[in-house]
Amino acid sequence: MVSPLYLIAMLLGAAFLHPLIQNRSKLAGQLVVLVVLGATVAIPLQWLMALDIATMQTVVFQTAGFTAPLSINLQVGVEESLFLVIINGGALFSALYFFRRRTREWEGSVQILLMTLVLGVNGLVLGRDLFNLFVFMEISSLSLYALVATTKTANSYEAGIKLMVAGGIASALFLIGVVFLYRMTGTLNLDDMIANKQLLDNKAGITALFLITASLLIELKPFPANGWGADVYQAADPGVSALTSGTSATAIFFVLYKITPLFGFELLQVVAASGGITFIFSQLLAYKQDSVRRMLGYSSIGQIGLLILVVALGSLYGEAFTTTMFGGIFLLVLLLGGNHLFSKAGLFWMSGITGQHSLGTMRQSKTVRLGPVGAALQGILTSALAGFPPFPAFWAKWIVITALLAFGSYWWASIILIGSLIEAAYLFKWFLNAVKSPVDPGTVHDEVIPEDFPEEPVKEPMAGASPAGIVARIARQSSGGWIAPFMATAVLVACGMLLATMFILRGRISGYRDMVLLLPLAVLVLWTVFDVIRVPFKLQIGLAIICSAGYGLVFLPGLDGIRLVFGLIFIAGSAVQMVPLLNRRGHHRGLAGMLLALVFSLGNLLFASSALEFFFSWELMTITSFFLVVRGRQASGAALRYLVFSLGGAFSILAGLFFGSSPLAALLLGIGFLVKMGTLGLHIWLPGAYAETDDDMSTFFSSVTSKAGLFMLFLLAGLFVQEAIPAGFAAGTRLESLLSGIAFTDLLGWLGVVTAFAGAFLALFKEDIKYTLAYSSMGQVGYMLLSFALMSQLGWMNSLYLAVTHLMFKGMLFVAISGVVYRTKTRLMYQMGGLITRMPITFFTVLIGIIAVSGVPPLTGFGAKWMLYTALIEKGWYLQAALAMFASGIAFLYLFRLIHVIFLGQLKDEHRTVTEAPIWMLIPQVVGIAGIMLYSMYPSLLLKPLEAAVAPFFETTISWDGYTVLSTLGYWNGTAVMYVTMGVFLVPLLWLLIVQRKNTQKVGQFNIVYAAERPYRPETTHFGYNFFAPYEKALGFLHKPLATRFWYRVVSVAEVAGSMVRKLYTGNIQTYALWIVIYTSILLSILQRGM
Amino acid sequence: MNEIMTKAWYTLISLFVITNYGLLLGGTMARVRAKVQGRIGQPVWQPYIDILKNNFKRTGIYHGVMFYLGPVFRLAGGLGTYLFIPAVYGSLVFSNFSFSGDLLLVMYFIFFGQLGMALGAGQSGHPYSPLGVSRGLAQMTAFEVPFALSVIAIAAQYQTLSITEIVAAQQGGILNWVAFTNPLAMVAGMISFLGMSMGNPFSVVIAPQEIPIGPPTEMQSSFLGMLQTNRAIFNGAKLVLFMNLYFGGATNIWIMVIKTFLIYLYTVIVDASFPRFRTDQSIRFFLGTPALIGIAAVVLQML
Amino acid sequence: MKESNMDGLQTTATETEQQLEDMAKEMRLANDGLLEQDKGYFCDVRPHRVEPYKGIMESFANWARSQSLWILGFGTGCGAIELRPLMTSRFDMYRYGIQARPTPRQSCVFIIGGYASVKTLKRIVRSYEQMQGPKFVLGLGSCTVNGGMYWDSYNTINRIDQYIPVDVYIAGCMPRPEALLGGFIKLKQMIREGKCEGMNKYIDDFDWYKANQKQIIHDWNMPDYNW
Amino acid sequence: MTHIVLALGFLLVCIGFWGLMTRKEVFRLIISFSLLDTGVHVIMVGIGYVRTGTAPIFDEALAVAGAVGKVVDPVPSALVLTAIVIGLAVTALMLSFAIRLHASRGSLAVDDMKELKW
Amino acid sequence: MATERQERTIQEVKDSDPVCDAQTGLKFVHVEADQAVAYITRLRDVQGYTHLVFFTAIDYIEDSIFRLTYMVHNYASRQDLGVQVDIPRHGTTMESIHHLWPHAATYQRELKEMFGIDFPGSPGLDDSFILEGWTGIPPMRREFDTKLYSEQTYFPRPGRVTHDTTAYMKEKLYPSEAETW
Repeated sequence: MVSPLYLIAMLLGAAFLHPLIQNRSKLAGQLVVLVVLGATVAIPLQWLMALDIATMQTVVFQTAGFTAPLSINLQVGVEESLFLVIINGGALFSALYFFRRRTREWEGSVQILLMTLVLGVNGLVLGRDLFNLFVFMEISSLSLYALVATTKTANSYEAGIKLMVAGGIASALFLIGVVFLYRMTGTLNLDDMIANKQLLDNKAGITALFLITASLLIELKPFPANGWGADVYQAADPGVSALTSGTSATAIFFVLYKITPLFGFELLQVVAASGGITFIFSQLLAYKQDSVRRMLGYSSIGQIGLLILVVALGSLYGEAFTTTMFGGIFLLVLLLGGNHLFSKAGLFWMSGITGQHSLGTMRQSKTVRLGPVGAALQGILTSALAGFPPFPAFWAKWIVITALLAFGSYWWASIILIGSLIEAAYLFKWFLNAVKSPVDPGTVHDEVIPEDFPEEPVKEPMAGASPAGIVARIARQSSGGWIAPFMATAVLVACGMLLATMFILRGRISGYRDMVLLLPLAVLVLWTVFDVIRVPFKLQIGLAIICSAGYGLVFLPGLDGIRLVFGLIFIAGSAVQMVPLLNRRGHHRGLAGMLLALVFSLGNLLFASSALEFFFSWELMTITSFFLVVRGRQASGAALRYLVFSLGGAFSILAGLFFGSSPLAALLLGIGFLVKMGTLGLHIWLPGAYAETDDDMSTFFSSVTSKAGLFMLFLLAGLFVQEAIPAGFAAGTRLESLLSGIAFTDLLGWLGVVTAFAGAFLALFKEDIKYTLAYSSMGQVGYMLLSFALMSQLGWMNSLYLAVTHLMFKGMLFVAISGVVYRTKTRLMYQMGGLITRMPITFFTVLIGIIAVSGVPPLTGFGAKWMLYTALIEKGWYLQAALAMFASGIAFLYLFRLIHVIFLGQLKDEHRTVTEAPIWMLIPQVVGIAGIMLYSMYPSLLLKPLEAAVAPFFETTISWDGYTVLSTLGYWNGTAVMYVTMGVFLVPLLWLLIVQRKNTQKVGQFNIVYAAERPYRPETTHFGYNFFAPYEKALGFLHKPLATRFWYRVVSVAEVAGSMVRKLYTGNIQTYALWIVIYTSILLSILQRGM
Repeated sequence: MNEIMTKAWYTLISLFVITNYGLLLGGTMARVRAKVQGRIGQPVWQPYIDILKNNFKRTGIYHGVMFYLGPVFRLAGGLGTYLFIPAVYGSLVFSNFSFSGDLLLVMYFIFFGQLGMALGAGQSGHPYSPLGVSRGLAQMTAFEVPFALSVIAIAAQYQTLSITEIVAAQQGGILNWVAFTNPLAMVAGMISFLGMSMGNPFSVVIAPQEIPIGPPTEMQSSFLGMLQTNRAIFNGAKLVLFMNLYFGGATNIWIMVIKTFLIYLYTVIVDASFPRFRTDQSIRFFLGTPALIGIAAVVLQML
Repeated sequence: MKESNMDGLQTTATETEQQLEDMAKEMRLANDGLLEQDKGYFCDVRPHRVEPYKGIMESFANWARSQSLWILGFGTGCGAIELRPLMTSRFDMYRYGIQARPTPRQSCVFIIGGYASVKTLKRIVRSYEQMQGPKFVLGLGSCTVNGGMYWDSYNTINRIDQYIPVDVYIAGCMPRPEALLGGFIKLKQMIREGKCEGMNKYIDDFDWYKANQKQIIHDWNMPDYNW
Repeated sequence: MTHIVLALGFLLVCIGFWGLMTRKEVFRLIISFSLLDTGVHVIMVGIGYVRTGTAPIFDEALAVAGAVGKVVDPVPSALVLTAIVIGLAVTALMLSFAIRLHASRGSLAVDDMKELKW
Repeated sequence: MATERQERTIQEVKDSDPVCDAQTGLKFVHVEADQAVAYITRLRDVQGYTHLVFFTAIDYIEDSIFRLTYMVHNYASRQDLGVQVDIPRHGTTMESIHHLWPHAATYQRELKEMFGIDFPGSPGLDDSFILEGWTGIPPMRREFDTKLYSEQTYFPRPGRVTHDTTAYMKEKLYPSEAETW
């Protein structure tokens, strides 16, 4: 093993020698820095190889020839090595960032300061002597002070002075604490102190220990004593901020982690509270920030707070954390700390590279739009920070929440989850702001009619795919500091992949089926490679289609029953829905891979055998689908809503997974699944996300992804039959008798039918065609939920039947409409009209689609209605049945409007040359029509398998008589209905053809009776805008966006809280100092009272 | 094969009867209305002549495929609706195709013709046609609510959705009719029937003054003839349905004639006595008292 | 031998095509009154004569037509006020099978109710052409016969039959509803006798009628035939 | 004696804090900060002081065995030395920042240092 | 804004009694063309004549003028007032008052079509009002011979005879009672 002294000596030596080398050659100086920093990464790696990781071996190095108490000792263990690797790695990337930036900040002094900073930090990690730690802390702080000022602006000096005052107070506290500790224990050595812990178990001891802790906490910028910290992040160069947030803070945090064994119960509680409060308030503050760097700063502060919280809780509830994996609490700290270090540093660098200072409000964006590489990097870094799989924070979050809930610590768990949600919200807000297109207003234009979107300029064709071109491109893009965030991203991705493999497989590989869960990750990597080597987009999509088909062929035969039904929906449905993408021209980076990963994560829901596996796939599905939504032209607002709601739902699920089968579990899991389904109240993300996605992908969300929640409901159906109100609630009162006996399914049933109604009703008044379809999907999902909640054979059959047929007809409709939008370049229905002559096949598809959706016999939709009402009446849910009928009537209204306003009426001048949709868009339509026709003709083909799928769960209530299906209430013979309908249709048609065979003239579109006048413009003759005005007049009060308003209130509460809290940070250095004093005093008084 | 031929003959007979009955009923009611107004009124066979004349038109125009098919859809909807209802209880000839579906099928098949007509009217490119369609559909969804509630109440009462069985359950005396065993359901259903027959006060759909008769503004010649034929058949089908649901059905064709005549008379009387609602007013009306009556009927069944 | 045969066939084919094209061109209307960009909105097919059925079939059809007279509800002048009493119980036109329809598509009788200005004439022509044949025109009042008391106005049509074919004139200023009913009975009689071929007359003399119409309607702005 | 030293140290610390909180100019802040620092140093020395002790130099007069009770603990003194050095460095850096700040913003008033807030 | 001269004139007009038409009881004021709009504005805003009842023209071909009449009404005093303005028949242009009453634009459109009086700035002035596509001299000008035009244009049915009403009644309709008159 290499002695750690070399590490320190090397850094010190290099720092001293650097000016000499720098004078000779600047490049050599820089190279020396890189080499030395490289060595600081290599040495701990060497240690790791030498150490026994499984037992967390530690080796103590003595200095100056004395043993521990008399001399300074350095400890090298697995923990230290791992931390040094990530900390020094971060520093190395920082050096690369400065190196490639070639800005004036990158001077000799900065290089030296960087090395001294790393020196101090390494000492902090390795040292076991308290005073020694103080010295190293001061070394690193001094370097940092100087680094902050390298920007050489007044602001940076101001921030530097603030930082120094705070640091000075902290170091004074530290010194006093150290001296007192020394006085009491007679030693400065940490190991000896831990050994003599009982000496400190008195008021003075705890106070002394508290002083040290307080000092460390202040260095880590606790709320509210952290104003200067945010100022520093705002003023300093992003590279320096990255160092502050990553390298320095992580090391100081490690010191805190080192001395936690000394802490008693009370102190741990105080520390945990401080960490938790810092976490949640920093997120609130960050949410309100306008300056990107300050926002990131608050985020850093919050993340460090989370680390502190986790460490303190880990020490408090030690056993709960240690059971999870090796390393116990340390693993958590490593995952969280490392994840934060790289992702946050990466984001700071990104902000430096793009030069983005102000976030601006979403409405008036003044952003530098990121290129594809930048967008990818920022997306990955943001996802990592927000804790999406497979990045380390995801696993850490899982472990933390698992442990906290297992221990019954619900409050801490909810604080962590809420804080994480807020963090994800503002981080992704920034991300969206950076990637959105210039025409994107940044809001969800749900209630107003959007402007027609202008043509986006066509992107110039990229350089050829030759290897030289690739190298040149990478070289070009790696200049300007891209290399640093790129490396950070690479580290995160690699770690994520490694962790995923580790956690998912858990050492068992018993065949390819275990690997299936990792497929999405593999797909993402592989398709990224495809993008880099410029595989044509059509080929990528083609491969994706083949792969999903292959996935279906390989994995689905192993399934049966309900899983198979949903497997077919997820996989086969997706494969067909991908076909329209083949129509796209140009290159679309990341699209195919994301899509395929989404399909596979959806499919993997079927194979998840544990809660972790399920949650992994679920979160993967969320993030991949989010990145697909983002691609929409004006999708940023909708994407943000989608992300926040999905993540909130996922957190609800995460919490719910640990309550066994209690009503609480049903509630939490139910909310999570219902968010995904978009039921009323939780639906406000849905229309935007479905509608603003690229037109050819909306179908995917509506017809495939929305079924994931339904599938999970089916899977966990047992949870929902229990009574919603736990026994003993309001016991003895009249309320009890009212509330008892209400099962979750009753609530779900009402929710389902109300959703169906609301979806239809809201779709009625939308001018934007995709919003109409999106709300329609919402309504259809409501029917599925209602049928599911019936908990009867017919109900479940209907739910599955709807899921399958909805895939077909809504897929068809969305694809057809995407073809229309593709051709007409507008989404507003009233601007279309008369397209039947131009797009007859699409018209036919839409016709079949709306007949099927509305449930008009003889097509498949009627089967669903028949089963639904029969099952409802069997169950005795009469009022629900009536409301469902009303909803289906309203559905008929908007469907007619859809087909009329687009395809019938007056053809507009600008659409005179429109042609039929491209062939790739027609293929899925034809497949859908074929499927619908087949199932309409022979419904038994679909009903019998579904009957078999549901058979294990319920007693059978239906029987068959030939093609007639008999329920206890009625009967339905789809085949006969089809024949009769065809008969009664053909007879009048023949009559008409005979009578009108001649002298019937086809006339032009203006040859209409127009009150003896003539029309002048198609626009003024086409009746399409506000089509159902009487309905709006009669029932418009139902149309108010109450849910949206409610959620805006929730958000505004957070915003108000944030803006109130941030008034604390007046920018006055003395206020900051006062806060430090107040903070310390309050903690101390709490501590004293606790004792 | 023989069975199919027999069924085909029966179907033709049944359709022939209902068509003529519907036409004559229309003529008679016009006559009744004239008498109320102190006029002599048109001949009873005037509907026949009008249909004949329209089919004898020498020229015609059409706006496109859907315009051409619209009346076909409409007539198919009327024929289909009738064919899925057993017209006379216990009669082989008039049982039609009621074996292929129950009450739900009939309720949803009504939409078939509406949709086809709306599509045909839509393709005419005339703004008044979709305006009429918009009014008609909006009103239809509204009157469907009390009707649906009423049907659910009946289905709950007899635990069946089969029309034949509902009629069977009402046999054996006038007091067994739904009208007496479940009067609230009957009231709700009969109010919604007023909307369904689109007489006053719910006639704004075809409002001849403002939007020349609404959806069929551009329809002429044989297209119009077909729509008129459908009106007769569809009217008959609706009357038979309501007779079956609320008034004990019919055991032979004469009882059917009497009962449906009286039901139709009721709508004509209302038609002749009321002014017209606006669309939003009729929506509010149907979702008000009639819906509440329907809910009461349903709630009574739940208790 | 074979080749020449082929050639011959081809020539015939091209000739036939040429003829067909010529015929098609002949069948098209010029629609010169329309702006160039508006021409696509309107049907430009020339109306053609439709022969009546033969024998008893036509008699039967004429009987049906005469028993079901649907008036276009378009009051072109002050005479339209005399149409209202016809619907009342005193005159009760329904007993003759006469009804009012709000759209020309479904009507077969056009009553020119009183004097027609140039501006109204344009609408009359348009509505008349939008009615489906066979269709009949009743000229109501003296003004339709010779311009009536406003005959020397700068704006009053003197003779409606110069612009559309008229089947029956009812003279008077104003004629009473009884006279109107008399006119209807006359019209029915003429229809039954097969004398009301006004539509075919209009098509036969199409160019003459058009020339007359265009002579006074300066702001033409519509297709030559309003389908 | 120890108590006097300690009291003096705390007094200095308090003065330092008071200065930090109330003075409105950066230079005075730095002076206050130095006072605070010095106070801390005095406290450290005070804590390590043994009234009857001697200097911790091992010679004939002071055997290694049993020296602990007799000598003044050398460690606090060593700490103080280091701390003074570090404090000096920090003060120097602060002064340089103050100079730069004055150069770029033309003011050293604390109330002018409010560019960064919220 | 009225100029000083206009102000003075308006004052004079206000002080002088409007001419009262003996037959109808209507009051008329005669105003010079260049002061008319200012005066009407004053009537509307100050005197309470808030309603423009009609606006018409009469062709006095003998005097070679058009007499425009603006009829305004005061709801408070229930008083009509006609403002008469004479403008020359040739090169006829009058200031528009559509900014005072939007519906005045319609009257002005009619006057433009029927008399050829121009009102610069009036919206939709040249849209055809009754005469679609009229190209000749405006038909309400008295030099236009409407009978000649009609006979040339509208295929007069031959045989029309114009009788002297009294003589015709005496001779044809009531020959027996003629002596008693």
